[in-house]
Amino acid sequence: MPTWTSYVLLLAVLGLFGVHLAVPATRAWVWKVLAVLGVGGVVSGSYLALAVAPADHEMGDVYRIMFAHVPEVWMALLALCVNFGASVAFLFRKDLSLDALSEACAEVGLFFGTIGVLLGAIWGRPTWGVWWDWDPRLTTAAIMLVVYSGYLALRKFVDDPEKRATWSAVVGIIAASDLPILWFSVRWWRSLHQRQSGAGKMDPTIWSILMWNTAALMALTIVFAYQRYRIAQATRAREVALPSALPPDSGDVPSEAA
Amino acid sequence: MIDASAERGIAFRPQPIGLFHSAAIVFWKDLLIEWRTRARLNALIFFAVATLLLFSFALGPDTALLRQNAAGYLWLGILFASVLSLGESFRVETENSSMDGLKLAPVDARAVFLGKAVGNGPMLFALSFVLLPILVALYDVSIAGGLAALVGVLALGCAAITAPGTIYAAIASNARARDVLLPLLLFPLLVPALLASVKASALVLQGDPMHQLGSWLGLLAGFNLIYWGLGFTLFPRVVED
Amino acid sequence: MTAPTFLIPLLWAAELKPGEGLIVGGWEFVWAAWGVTWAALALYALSLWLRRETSETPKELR
Amino acid sequence: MKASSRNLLIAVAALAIAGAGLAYIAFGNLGENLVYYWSPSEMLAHGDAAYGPTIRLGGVVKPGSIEWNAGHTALSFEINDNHEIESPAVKVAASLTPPQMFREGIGVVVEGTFDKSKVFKTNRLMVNHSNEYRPPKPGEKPKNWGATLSDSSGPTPGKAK
Repeated sequence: MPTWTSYVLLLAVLGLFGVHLAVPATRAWVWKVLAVLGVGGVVSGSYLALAVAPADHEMGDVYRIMFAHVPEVWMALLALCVNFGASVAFLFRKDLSLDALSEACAEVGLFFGTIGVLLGAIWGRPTWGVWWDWDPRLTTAAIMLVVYSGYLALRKFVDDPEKRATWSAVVGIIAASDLPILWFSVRWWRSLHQRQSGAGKMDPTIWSILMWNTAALMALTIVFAYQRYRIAQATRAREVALPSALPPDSGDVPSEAA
Repeated sequence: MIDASAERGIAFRPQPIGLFHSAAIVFWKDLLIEWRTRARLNALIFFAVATLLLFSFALGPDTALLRQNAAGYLWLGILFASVLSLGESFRVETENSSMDGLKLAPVDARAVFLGKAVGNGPMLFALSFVLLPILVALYDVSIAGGLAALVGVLALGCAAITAPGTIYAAIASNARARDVLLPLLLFPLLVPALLASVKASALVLQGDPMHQLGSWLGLLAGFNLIYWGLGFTLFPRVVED
Repeated sequence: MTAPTFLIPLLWAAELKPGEGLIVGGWEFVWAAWGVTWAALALYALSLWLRRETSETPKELR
Repeated sequence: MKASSRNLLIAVAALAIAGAGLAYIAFGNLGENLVYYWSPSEMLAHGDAAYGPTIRLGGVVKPGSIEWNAGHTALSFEINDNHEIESPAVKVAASLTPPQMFREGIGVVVEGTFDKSKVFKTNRLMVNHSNEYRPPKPGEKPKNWGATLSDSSGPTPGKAK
């Protein structure tokens, strides 16, 4: 499978997202195209990862987990970086839709982070020999999961939308201090986890299949974040319209935060 | 408590007083409240001592094990007590809307942060000193050799707890379920600093064959800079209306 | 964190059997990992769909 | 205006302090000292001080040093500093089930204790794999995956790099 096909998919996803951002009139349908691309990309990407990719010279078939684990963690970091950006922006321009974006990205980031770490544990058992170990990378990943669970819990405990937005922006900025340490931990310190790989360290077919899955999961990340953003926006509209008539469980946080 | 700050300057000075001056006033006011009741420090000491006792009950009579893990128990005791201390330091402000009074004074919110954070630090630091003899008695560790290094570790570790602790306590004190929220937000964030504190204390208590103490202290100092810088910048946003 | 709960039997099946000398495993770990991915993506999409704002909801509240 | 620019200055200074903290963690050479595992030469350099506490030892499995007991329940091998077979080595006694990638010449981290007998005793072994992914080269024999030690005579001899 030539590498350019994966880059075409990646560019298509990014381009569609650009259209979605630039032309508000297209927002009703662009996400549907992205959803189709994402679902189709994951289905075909799974086939490529499980059937087409060659077995690794060292790890055999177990390394096929990489095609899911790596893009999931990338997407988690991407979403959480957007959460950081939106948190900073909110403190400058008190716009509640920025708060809705932070909320959406934190949840999507925590979702991808959780399954990414879970897959890492499943991969670790047959290759490292252990499900888990407190090396710098895994420790910072665990901190990321609990810190952002706390962030989502905070949102549940504050009723006033303005205060909730400001406080969670503050917590989001402080929480983001873990992200650079998480990313660079494998470079700064000796760890059990291997360093970030790259196109130069992979067989071209393996790299292009990884890129294909990354593009597919990126499309799904955009769709998830956009849909979650719409839910958050609608909740805010209700809160502003009828602050006193709110049911106590509004501003729902899904089970990931538990 | 507002009288105290008024006496010290605001009423008699036409121009706003400086950041560090007002921080000192907030710090002094908290210290005065604490001195008059002495409730908080007593409760903290009791709580932390009980925590250390509970660890020793839970693990049974294995002295070697207790000695090996003494640094971890010390820091868990301090951490649990810090939640009480931080929550209390903002309860006195929310109770009679004193925070609004402070803001109307007007006190720069960053001064409130500095005053509160610097005030909670010595409280925890004093607590940790009370815990040291208990650590020696219960866990049979020897602290005489590295007392100076231990003081440094305790000071840096307590400072690393109070900066994010102050900002999160301010948030939690105004939210529902504040007793749940503060540890939920604070504990995960403190994991790296706590890890460095425990490692550094363990090296002091058990010897440092690889001369790693300096690096752990450096790491702790790095976390302190991050926490204090971010906390100082972001605190005004937390207390604004 | 529902995902880890339903995974326990799956991981149990992938646990090491004693006496083989090496922890072996290949495809069962791969299937477990991809199974988690598919299930989690589907469940999250479902949860977003269940939480979606229908046009009726705001009207009821108004 | 004057007060607001002063406030801005204070905010920038505070953020610079936070950035300095992160930069210090990143580039302060802390990683030289705060290691997740020690290499054999680092551990040996500390002599008696390394005896006793639980430590992690990392390195490369020395080619030709793996020995199993009859029931494949315990093994011993040596860990080199690096792929040089002459580099400092420590003998390791392990009672555990290693992962399938365990072979001669692969990176491992073991957790356990060292004592006067100069044998590192462990019951937790982790294989440190590389970040290179490629199919076997022509002529390179792929590992026989799924083969347990009970079916074959021992771990497939890997190439020492």
